[in-house]
Amino acid sequence: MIQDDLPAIFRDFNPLEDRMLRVIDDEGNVINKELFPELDDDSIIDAYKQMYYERTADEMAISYQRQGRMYTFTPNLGQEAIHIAAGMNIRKEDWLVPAFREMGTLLSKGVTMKEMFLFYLGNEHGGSFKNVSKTLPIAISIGTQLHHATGIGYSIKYQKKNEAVFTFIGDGGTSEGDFSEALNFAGVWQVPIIFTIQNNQYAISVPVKSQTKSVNLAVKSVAFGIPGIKVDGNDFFAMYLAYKTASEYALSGKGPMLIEAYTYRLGAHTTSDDPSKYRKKEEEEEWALVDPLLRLERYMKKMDIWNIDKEKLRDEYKQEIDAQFVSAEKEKAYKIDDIFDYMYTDMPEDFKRQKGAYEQFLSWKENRK
Amino acid sequence: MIQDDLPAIFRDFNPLEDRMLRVIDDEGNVINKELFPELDDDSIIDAYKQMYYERTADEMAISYQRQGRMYTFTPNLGQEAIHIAAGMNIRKEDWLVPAFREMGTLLSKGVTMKEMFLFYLGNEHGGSFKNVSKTLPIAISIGTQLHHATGIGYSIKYQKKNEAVFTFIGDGGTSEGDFSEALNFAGVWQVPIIFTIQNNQYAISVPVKSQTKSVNLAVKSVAFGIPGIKVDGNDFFAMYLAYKTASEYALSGKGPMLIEAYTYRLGAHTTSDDPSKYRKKEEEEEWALVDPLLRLERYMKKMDIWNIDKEKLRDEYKQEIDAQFVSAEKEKAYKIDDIFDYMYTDMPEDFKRQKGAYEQFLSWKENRK
Amino acid sequence: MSVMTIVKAINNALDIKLNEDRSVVIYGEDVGVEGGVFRVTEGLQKKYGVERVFDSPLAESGIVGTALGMAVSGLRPIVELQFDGFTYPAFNQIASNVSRMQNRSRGKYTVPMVIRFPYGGGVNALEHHSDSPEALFAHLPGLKVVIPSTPHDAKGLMISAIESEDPVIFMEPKRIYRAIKQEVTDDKFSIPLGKAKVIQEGTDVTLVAFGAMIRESQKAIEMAKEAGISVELIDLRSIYPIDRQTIGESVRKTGRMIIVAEAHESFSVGSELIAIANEEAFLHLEAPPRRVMGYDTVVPLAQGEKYYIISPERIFYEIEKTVNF
Amino acid sequence: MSVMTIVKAINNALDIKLNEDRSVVIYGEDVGVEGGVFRVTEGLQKKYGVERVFDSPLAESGIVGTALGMAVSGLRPIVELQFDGFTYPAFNQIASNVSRMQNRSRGKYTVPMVIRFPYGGGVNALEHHSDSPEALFAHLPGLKVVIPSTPHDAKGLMISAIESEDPVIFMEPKRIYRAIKQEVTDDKFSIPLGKAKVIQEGTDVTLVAFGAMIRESQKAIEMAKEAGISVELIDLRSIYPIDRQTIGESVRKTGRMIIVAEAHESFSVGSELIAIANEEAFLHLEAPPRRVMGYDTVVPLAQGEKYYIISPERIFYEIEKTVNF
Ligand SMILES: Cc1ncc(C[n+]2csc(CCOP(=O)(O)OP(=O)(O)O)c2C)c(N)n1
Ligand SMILES: Cc1ncc(C[n+]2csc(CCOP(=O)(O)OP(=O)(O)O)c2C)c(N)n1
Ligand SMILES: [Mg+2]
Ligand SMILES: [Mg+2]
Repeated sequence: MIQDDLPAIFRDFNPLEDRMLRVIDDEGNVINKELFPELDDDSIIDAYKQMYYERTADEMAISYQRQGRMYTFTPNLGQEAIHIAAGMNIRKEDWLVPAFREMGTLLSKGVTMKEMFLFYLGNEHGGSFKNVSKTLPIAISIGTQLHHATGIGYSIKYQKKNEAVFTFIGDGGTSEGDFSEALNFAGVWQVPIIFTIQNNQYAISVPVKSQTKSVNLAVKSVAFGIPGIKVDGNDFFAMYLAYKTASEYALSGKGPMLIEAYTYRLGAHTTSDDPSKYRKKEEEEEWALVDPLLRLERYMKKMDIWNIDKEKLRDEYKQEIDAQFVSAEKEKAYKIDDIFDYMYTDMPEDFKRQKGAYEQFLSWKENRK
Repeated sequence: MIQDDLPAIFRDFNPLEDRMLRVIDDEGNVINKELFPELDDDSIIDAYKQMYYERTADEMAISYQRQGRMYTFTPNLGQEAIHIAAGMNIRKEDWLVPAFREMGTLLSKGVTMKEMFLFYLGNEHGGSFKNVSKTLPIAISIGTQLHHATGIGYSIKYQKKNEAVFTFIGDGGTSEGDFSEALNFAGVWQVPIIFTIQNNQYAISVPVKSQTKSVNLAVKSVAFGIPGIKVDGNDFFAMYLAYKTASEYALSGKGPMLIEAYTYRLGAHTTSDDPSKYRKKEEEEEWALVDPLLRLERYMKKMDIWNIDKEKLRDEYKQEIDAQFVSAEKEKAYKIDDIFDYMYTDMPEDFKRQKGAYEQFLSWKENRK
Repeated sequence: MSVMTIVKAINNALDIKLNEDRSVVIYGEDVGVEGGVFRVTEGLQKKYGVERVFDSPLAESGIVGTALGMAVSGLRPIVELQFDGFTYPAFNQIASNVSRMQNRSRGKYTVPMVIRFPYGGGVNALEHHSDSPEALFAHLPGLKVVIPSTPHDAKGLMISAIESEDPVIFMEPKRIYRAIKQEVTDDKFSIPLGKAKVIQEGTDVTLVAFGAMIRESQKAIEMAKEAGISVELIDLRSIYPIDRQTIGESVRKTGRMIIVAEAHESFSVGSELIAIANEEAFLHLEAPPRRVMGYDTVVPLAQGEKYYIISPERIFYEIEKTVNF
Repeated sequence: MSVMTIVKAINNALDIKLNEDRSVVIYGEDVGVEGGVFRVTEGLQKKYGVERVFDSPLAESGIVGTALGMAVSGLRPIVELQFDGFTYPAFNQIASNVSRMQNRSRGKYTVPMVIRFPYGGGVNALEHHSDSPEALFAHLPGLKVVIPSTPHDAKGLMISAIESEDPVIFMEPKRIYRAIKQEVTDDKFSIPLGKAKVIQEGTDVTLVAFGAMIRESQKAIEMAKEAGISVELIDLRSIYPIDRQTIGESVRKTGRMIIVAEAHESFSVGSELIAIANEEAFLHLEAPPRRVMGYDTVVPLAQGEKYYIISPERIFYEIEKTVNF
């Protein structure tokens, strides 16, 4: 069943046996020395900082929303190890096809918090990620993005480029037909894609056990003949190793991989959601103890490479993020053109007529005053 | 991975190891004595006859189509063991949710060849199967029917009835999102359904290896946490055993099952298709040698229970089938009402207006002559 | 009598039917413990149990397709799709099966099911959360498409929808889910599907609207009144079957028609209403019927929505133009 | 010049573009060795290899969704959906992404892709093989929707569709796939999208049609001629963008309009054309514009199709009624 040329971890952590790849334990002890990824101390410190930046940005966003300065926001709390591990393995040449809960990965790719804020301030210019190449906009319609990733994979293979595609979906999203179809196409086409399922245990209020009877989500790869692995999503090193391995595999032309990142959404689904309606406080508290940032901090302290003044860093980040938010708030006003001008590359006559009629109404309105 | 309460054959023929359940070999020798289903000689003879009837009806249909007396027809040639084994295990109380290539099963459930012919003569009254309860019409839009089956499964469970649902799809159909979604729903809801994939190696011209990279199709069940098994679809006894087992499993409330019936479409996709464009003659010839009727005949001869005069039986069947065809041909003419009257239970006013306008046109036309 | 919002009125209708008919079941994403993202099914799981009100896997095609299976086998499922933009994954099941099973089976099976979802813009939402796809469903033969504009109608129409043997698409104007409060009887009552309602009589121009656009139209009518224009307002309520008679009568009287709706104007319910006005009242038309509708653009995010959304002022502007034609 | 059918003309257009542009790829169900169930892609896999012309798994959402991925990453995919009724599984990808990616990304990504499929009735087919879903796609903002009626137009429009940076829905009238033969140049040429064509000038009534209905309309026009009625025939060719100007001009001239199309009449392209006639030619209208279209029923199987399908006689009947209004 398991291919011979598969990297060892895919054999050692066979999802059919419901095994999960971990490198450090909850306390930050290395439990799989031989698997510890090649990462120097600076990179580890940098990883922590990126995670911490995402965490801080998240908290700021939530508070802007609470202050009524921003519309609904989708927090990433608790899933930062996945995002930054992915980000560190995505090269400039690689494609990123996001869902809607991988802010850290977007930031790694070059997206700014200003753009993120602009998006959640209700401006399409924020979500276009225009300044970052090879990055699709946030995908709201669940599951559909995986097909786009697979198509991009085909382009890469067809054009014989040395690129990979990283794409994401949630545990709930695995129930959509498009999830299965996309994995199936990717398998048949043998294209260079790394599919990540962020299994944060919930789809809004629906627990993963109501989504599927499969023993885990990584095992779904079997149905499409592609390798799959379940990874501790709160273990930065395990995630890093998984992405490094999958990316090498994809770039060497061996085809797609499925990674289930087993994690927990520490926050609400969105700022309009109240998780206390559907999950127990104890559960949240348990998971809070294994927060990926905490686990990485524990590891770093144990290894004596912890040199971070969190308070200070936080203040620094807050200041920087706030500047970005304010700049997003001050962004030049949305124009009528913005709703019309991007629908077609050459605007149809009939469409110009609609725009014109609206402008006429506006000048009538102006004159009335 | 494999549940404890699973019938033994699901463990012994684990699709993850790409094993296939067989009871007799190509020559008709029993290779798995302990698995031989409890079937008396008369039932075996009856099974053969049913298969032979389906075969004969198929051939007749093809020839009516060639004579220009009928529109496109979808032959079942080579897949009769599956159809009749299923039919023999579907009770009156059970539901049948067909795709479009299981004529024998429909006939077992009580559908007549007259109805089948009427359908292929372009009359909806043929396809409604109005006289047979708990049988949905033929499903043309591939994959969609599995959801209907799953919903019926929910009704059964909800109403605490002792019924099962039998539903079918082709190998090509497994690529549709609805296939995966339906298996997933069925798994979560634990409803009494037997899903059959008739893997006849092709979806029109597309071979199954272009459909999916999974080692076989039964293994797709793993993604949805339901038991699956790959069965020799040309081995009547293996199919019978699989259905018997699955049906008992479903009726005892244990949930759904997936059966991959590994077979071959001996004929064309439809009467408008020419398989020589996309597959080798040698391949067809090889499979013709293991025709399910031949294999059953070989078995019966070896066991000395063969008492069938094929020529005679064929003549008898032909006569009977021809009578049904003629009766379908003579069916009372299609009326205007037939296109309007079944769209709504109470016909909307606006819709009556359309019908009325058409009738006006017709009388104008009449008057013109 | 209780004071009800549209949310409460629909919840009440569901409650009444769940209570009186055990064949009614409700499911969809987050409709159980959560009570739906807009709380329309709030409290129903607790009251009727998880077998009757439950969360499904996240797959709209599956939700609708399984409901069809239930509907042909003795249940009366009511499914919720979470937003307008998430009806599209279920489009194939709706277009190919839900709308057709009755005809395909020559009436052997009826399809007593309701697909309900919040629709429309004006709530500063993300993409796919502001669409008005009624024309898409109305064009498919075999469905009934219903849109209420008040708590009272929402309740009465929902009761009828659940009791209909034909499948019903029930679209709920999310923008006014809680904005309108009304005294509604706690008893069961129903409003027949397919009948529009003349909300206000008038003589100069007929305004046809539905859903959240009724309220905006009413504001515009106030402006028109000040300008001395008498407007007749029709709440369509049922998009299909469409109430040709009521439209025809009104336009024959006023000679003028304006359609107010949020959906993209091209190939829309507005187009159909203009066709109907021509067919039913051609000789009475004194000005070209006009559409005050959404542009053929994606509904913009919050900052751009003000350009897309239809203001009372814009309706009034068109009323004036039509009356002065 | 060669004598071409529509099938051949499209094949020729695909061939030309495959040959001159390596970013063009074609895939779908059975388009490879088989050359498509209608043989539109016949010979192309052999000529350009399996990397450029290939069979995909049987999943329309996947076919369309992956094509979008290709289109934003440097390719110009052309995908075939096997029949009209099998476009619906891809509806979500089309409505939620193909039509919107350009707007969503503020033009960062264009979407140069073509979704082509045979459509329409009249071929004695099974269910789902005779639909005319053009109104559904035309209502979605962000798409172009094209329907040719002759081999010449099929070729020229297909070339434009492939070269369009905007996504194009290309609907092929299967009923006349091989019924019309025409001399068409073997060279490359293109016909701009969005322009209707006046096929025949006339003075009494404007007939707007497209696809297979052009031929039926022409037969009706012969009947009308005998009755002394002069008909102007417009081939719409592009459903969206719709050529408002050409329609307006013609109706202002004739004062009368009839739309001939196979789709269900309610909420259809016919409705939109009536709206346009009102908006563009209200004061010139001498009779109510009429739709000669399919009923709001599922397209019947072969035996019932004669009642559904539009005959030249029925068109003539409506012409007479309109002219005598
Ligand atoms: C097709 C579709 N259906 C429904 C929704 C509404 N919705 C938004 S997020 C969500 C839950 C997603 O859960 P999951 O996939 O686990 O991702 P998570 O939110 O946990 O990151 C739902 C149902 C949607 N966005 N798209
Ligand atoms: C949704 C959908 N897409 C495409 C088709 C056209 N079509 C009819 S049969 C067929 C191939 C089916 O192959 P398979 O599932 O293996 O079943 P088989 O015909 O071999 O029994 C296709 C593509 C269809 N009927 N439905
Ligand atoms: Mg989740
Ligand atoms: Mg097959």
